Amino acid sequence: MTTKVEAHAPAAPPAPRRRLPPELNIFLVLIGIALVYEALGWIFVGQSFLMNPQRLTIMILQVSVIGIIAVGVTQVIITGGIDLSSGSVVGMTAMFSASVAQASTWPRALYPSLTDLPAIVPIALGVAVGLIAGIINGQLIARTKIPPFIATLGMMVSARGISKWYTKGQPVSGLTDQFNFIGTGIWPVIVFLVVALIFHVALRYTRYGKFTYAIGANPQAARVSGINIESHLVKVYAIAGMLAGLAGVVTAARAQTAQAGMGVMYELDAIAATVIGGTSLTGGVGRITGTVIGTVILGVMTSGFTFLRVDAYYQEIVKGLIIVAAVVIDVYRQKKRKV
Amino acid sequence: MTTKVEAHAPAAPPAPRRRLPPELNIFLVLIGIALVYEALGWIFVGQSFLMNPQRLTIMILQVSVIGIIAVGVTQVIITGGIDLSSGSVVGMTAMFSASVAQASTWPRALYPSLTDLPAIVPIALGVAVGLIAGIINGQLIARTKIPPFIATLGMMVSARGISKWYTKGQPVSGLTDQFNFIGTGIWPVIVFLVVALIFHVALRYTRYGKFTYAIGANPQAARVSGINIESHLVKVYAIAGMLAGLAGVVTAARAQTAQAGMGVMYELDAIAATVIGGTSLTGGVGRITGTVIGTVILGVMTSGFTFLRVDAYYQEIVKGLIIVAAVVIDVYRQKKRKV
Amino acid sequence: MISPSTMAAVRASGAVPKSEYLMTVTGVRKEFPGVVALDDVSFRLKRGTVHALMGENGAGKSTLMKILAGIYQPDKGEIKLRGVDIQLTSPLDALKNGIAMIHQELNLMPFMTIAENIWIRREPLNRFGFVDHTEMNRKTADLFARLNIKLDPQMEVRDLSIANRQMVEIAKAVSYESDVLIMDEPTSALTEREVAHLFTIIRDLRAQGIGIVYITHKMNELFEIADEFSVFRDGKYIGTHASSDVTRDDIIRMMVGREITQMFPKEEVPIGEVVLSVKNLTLDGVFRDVSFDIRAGEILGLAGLVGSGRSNVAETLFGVTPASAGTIAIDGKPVTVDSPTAAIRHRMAFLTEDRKDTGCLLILDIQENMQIAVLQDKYVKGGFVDEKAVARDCADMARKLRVKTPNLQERIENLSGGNQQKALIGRWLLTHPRILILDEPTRGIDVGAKAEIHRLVTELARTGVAVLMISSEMPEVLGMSDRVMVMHEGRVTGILDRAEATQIKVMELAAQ
Amino acid sequence: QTIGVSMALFDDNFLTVLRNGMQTYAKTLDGVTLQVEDAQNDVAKQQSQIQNFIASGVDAIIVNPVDTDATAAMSKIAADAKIPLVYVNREPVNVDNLPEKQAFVASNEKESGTLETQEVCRLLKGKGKIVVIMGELSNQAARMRTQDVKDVIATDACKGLEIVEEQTANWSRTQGSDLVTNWLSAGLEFDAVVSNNDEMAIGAIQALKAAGRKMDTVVVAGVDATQDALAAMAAGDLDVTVFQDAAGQGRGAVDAAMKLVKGEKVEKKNYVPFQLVTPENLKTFQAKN
Ligand SMILES: Nc1ncnc2c1ncn2[C@@H]1O[C@H](COP(=O)(O)OP(=O)(O)OP(=O)(O)O)[C@@H](O)[C@H]1O
Ligand SMILES: Nc1ncnc2c1ncn2[C@@H]1O[C@H](COP(=O)(O)OP(=O)(O)OP(=O)(O)O)[C@@H](O)[C@H]1O
Ligand SMILES: [Mg+2]
Ligand SMILES: [Mg+2]
Repeated sequence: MTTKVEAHAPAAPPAPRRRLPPELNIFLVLIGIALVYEALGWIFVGQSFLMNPQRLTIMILQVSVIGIIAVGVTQVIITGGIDLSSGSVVGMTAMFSASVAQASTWPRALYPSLTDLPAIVPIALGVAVGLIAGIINGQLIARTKIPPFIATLGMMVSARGISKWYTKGQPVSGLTDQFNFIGTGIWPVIVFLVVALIFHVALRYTRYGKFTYAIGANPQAARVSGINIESHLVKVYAIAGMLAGLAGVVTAARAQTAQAGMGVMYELDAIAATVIGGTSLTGGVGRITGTVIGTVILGVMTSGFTFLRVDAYYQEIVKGLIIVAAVVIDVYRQKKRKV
Repeated sequence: MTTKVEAHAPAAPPAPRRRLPPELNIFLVLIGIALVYEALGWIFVGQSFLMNPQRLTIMILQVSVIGIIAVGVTQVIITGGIDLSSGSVVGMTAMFSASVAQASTWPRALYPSLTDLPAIVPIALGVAVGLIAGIINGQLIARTKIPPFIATLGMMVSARGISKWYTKGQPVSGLTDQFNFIGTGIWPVIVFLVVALIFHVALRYTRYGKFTYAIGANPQAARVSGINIESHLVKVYAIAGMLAGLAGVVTAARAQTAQAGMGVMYELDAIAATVIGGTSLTGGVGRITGTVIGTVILGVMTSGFTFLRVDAYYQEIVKGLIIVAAVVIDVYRQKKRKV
Repeated sequence: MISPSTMAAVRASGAVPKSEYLMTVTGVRKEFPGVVALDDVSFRLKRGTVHALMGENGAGKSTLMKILAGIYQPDKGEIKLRGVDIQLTSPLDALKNGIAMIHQELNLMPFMTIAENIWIRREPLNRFGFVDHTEMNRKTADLFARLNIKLDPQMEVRDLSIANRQMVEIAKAVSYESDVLIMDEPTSALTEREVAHLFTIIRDLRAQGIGIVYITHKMNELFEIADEFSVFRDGKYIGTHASSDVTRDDIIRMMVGREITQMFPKEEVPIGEVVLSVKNLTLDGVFRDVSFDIRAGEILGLAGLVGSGRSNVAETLFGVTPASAGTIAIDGKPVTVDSPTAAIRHRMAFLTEDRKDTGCLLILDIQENMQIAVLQDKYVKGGFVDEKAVARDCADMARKLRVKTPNLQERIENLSGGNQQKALIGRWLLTHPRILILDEPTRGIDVGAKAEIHRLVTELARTGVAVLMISSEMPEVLGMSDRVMVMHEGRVTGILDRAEATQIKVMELAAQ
Repeated sequence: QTIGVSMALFDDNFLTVLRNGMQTYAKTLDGVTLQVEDAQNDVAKQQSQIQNFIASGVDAIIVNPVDTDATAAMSKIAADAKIPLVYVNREPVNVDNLPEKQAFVASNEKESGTLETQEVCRLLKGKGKIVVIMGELSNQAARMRTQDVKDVIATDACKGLEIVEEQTANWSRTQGSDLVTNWLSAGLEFDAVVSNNDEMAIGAIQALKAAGRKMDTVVVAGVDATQDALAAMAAGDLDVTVFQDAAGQGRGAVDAAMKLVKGEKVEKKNYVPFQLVTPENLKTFQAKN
């Protein structure tokens, strides 16, 4: 009855299929879009789109806040979740952070006794408020098992309410130069890239990252492998909240003011950047490098519109088309490679 | 040769366990919220919340547009998809429909030769435009396999662009009385309830409905079982688009004008109503009756705020909490019943 | 009562209390809504033995094992590990206490590499606390070398066939170096070659003193590998015996409480005209030039090693992955089958091999699962479903197939694996097919139900249905088929008549 | 007495001043409470709020319309319920045939963009290139003010002005800043930035400064005279803004509503004029708003 086993050992394994990094596709899309603008630029405007250092900077600068959020959103989406609250958290943290960043020279400081504080105070407060919002999201999702869509939708609505309530709708202005500094020049870009780098490494080379992917790919498998899904999810949403908080700080510093309406719909841009960058909404797949490219695509697109003097009425129409097209191209190319 | 099986045939199946309809939970939540308002009303305002026919009407009236959208969104979510474009489609169809509903007495008619048309023309146009948007969504999703989130996000951005472009941002007013009629009194409520009834029946008693659930439960298995997933998804998104179009018509008729900014964020309210009503974002589960209750909860909540004179700053904060709490209660009660 | 953390510490120190039994379970009860899955069940596992768990589908085997793996908490009863009371509240608890489990359903992360899957939560870290991928791949290679598994640790799991995924699961479970290793139907996706391979691994582990709980529905495996076995029936414990003391029939009697004398009730039925004729069917890069005929009343068995492309042929026939070349003719007329919808229109039916991924609509109820394929044409008037008729016919079918459930409004995910399989067979039988394609029809099915399914298939054949049956179980293929077609690496290597088909012949063709 | 107030949008700086003006003023009146709601720029929501007010039995309603074309329906609802209604800040389309017990208090929106552009025209001596930053395209004020710019340019005195670009920055400071940076990087030349509001004008200033443009070589104009704008003007960056007496409008609206409740006679149209703010008269405005 027993068989001779050795002879029947499984056949030699197929050579592992070499996979190109999945970001390559979307990087090519980015290059494609840039080249189209370049060509159209010469034809219609008579100048180069890319050979302009100022434009190259603004392309990324204008989306760096979106990018900071998207780094957190990417991690949330990799776990198979979603975060709709980021835009509102940006508004809320901008308000809180700015309220302790006012200069004593400003006549109507919100807390006259808390003016001229070192910039670290408002920055820390903003990040901390974001962190708290994230922890609440995470706890809700992990403990009550309600869908992330709903938990973060609730946070989205509530956080927006808090930003309006905080100063009864008054903007908070007259911020210290020290605070404003992190919003000037290319500092937002640097913050974005540093954040992206940190979490790129965290996702690829730490257990935190492995758990994140595992939970997204197959929560049941993650659970039977001994991963505490609940506590990990809290971490992931906390980080996303914290990054939204940081984005709020940068937004306030960039605008040199904070207003309750800041960050409206940023969550959708961040999700769009993430998904364009190849992160799958079903979880388990995604990379920060892709998200960075996705973010830059949004920036290039906006700059390109202004550059080509596209009528404001058409811009939105075309923006919708480009978002869809970028993802379609990505899906299509990935499918082709697979078969 | 053959075995003696008959003797061991399973006993006659026991009477099916009586299952309570899953909407019961959320209906109890609704009753609970209403009773809390009633009690608070007597304590703080000295009047009844519920014994006021005018209020009972407005409670549903103010959410009937959301409800019409939510009926479509429910079907989309049951297939495991999502529709972010409904709010923008409302804006777009309101504009298109109103533009052929103007009265000749209005001095600045958009199409002076197309005034005083019978109401059916603008209604049909609005519904048709919504239908087209829905078909585009569906085709994109079915053919290119991009995530519904992205396809409808693209539509959301583009449709909003189209509404602004259509009249360069000008509102369209001076609509005929005949057209405005469907927006007056409780007509929007009737439209909502009729739509809900139709699709309640369709989901529960027709092949269309069975296939919708099957696709949401397991698209691969549905495909192998002979369902043409692609064409079915197109149908579902087309219906969702059509209902958003109808909602746009009702919105325009109610406001007796159309403007490009109509319907902003309605998609989120519709999704919230759907999920509060027990439809699962992972697909395969959900009922129109639940969605109707979810919609009414949103309406009761809003009316209650005004009734109790809740400060507007707190309204949003509390609204977020209630959305989360409603779903938490539902999840919790369902779990308890299950284990 | 000792807390799991203390227990883990004790275990780490090596000062393990001596006791004859690695694990004892007494008086365990577990209830699900409407179902008592386990009722006052006891079970003991000696060190250095392979203990088989036997029982019909839904007997509660997996449930008991999930309790031991910390996934479910029992309502009542106690668990002793090495003579010490413990309470397992999470899978992590169980793992830390030296209990590892291979689950009945595959539990892998498709987009991660094999190495990442195996070492998840235990990734080797370098000095800086970062995951050391080189070390992780090396450890995987070592593990594979020890288990004689030939897979590249850096492959992503989604590129693996089901069988190879199962091997990865086995390697992962072994890598925990646990004292108790639970295997819940590990061989249901394997062919004999891998099964034999798995058995060498098991013997090796047993020699190291590990206690192994082994669940299977395959009788022959029991006698080959198990030292002892316990039988469960309807959530109740029936008895434990040494496998040397009993015969196959004894066990079956204990399991089903009745006699099953004939496993493969092959009947000679009149063979009719050619119904399905396939010529040079090819799917680029997967299989090529597959040609065969099936006549009315004929059962064509399809054998081959795992990964030989049998399932792919079936999928292509049914239009799931349309062919890149070749022709299909039904009743002599060429037809195009470019989608399952088209296949059903030609009165084909296809039971897929992976009931979780392509079979069950898990969150829907049993009736909704059974009726879905038949709603294409029957039972529908003006778009409306004739609920009464469907419900009646589904209930009839379920009764005929002995689906064990309180009622058809139960979610199919709450059924045991075998009963799910029966419901899915019912789905296709309701369509009254002329051509029935079965891919591993009795995977994970208990002996009683298996006999039932075999009887049903034979009966269908008698009514003139042409059957293509893929099976990795040699006795099943040989017992049921009128002819056996064998595939190897995407090509048909031979078609044997019933008379000439023997195990050795088939194996020769399969391995070339 | 209770007055229900439906504001078009809470997030708007100018409307916040108006709202606070109403609330502060109501506190000084005996027995008047305001119930303020946020319509979040949604016509339908606003209409529902009015109906909710009526159901709650308020004595009067003040509406800051989201869309002035939608006021006919609201007027009818209030008239049917016989509850006084006052429109504030934005001129309703049916201003000439308002029902009984309804009135309107605002500044003439036509003036704001006109005053702004005329001043820019004066500063540029009737000649030069201007860029226009528009508010949200679906918004009434954005359309009006942009139209005003074009109307002024069409006059003889300002024929020398040329609009070289117009784009939207959705009322937002950062978007205004990004837009101007994009323009500058495209090498666009202009002598003036005419913005639909102060926030975007300040964004433009930030972008111009970051690009190293001398602020005395470019005219920047906004509307609203917010605190930030006045500070920017004091710093010599902003050249023109237009003051709209938000608090005054708020007070006027509450007064009108109270009079209507008491059955007193109220003018149908009550205008509070816009005022041009320039560095010369800056001091007088710093105390207001
Ligand atoms: N999560 C659950 N919810 C409800 N019922 C369940 C659940 N899991 C199992 N059951 C029920 O408990 C009983 C025992 O199931 P179990 O999976 O343990 O059977 P099994 O012996 O492993 O069968 P098989 O051989 O088919 O795998 C079955 O009747 C099943 O329907
Ligand atoms: N999900 C998958 N992804 C990639 N390759 C796959 C997948 N499933 C199967 N394959 C490959 O396709 C080939 C044929 O597989 P197929 O499943 O048809 O074989 P089979 O003979 O039916 O074996 P099995 O017993 O596993 O069903 C194998 O080489 C296998 O590795
Ligand atoms: Mg089992
Ligand atoms: Mg197979």
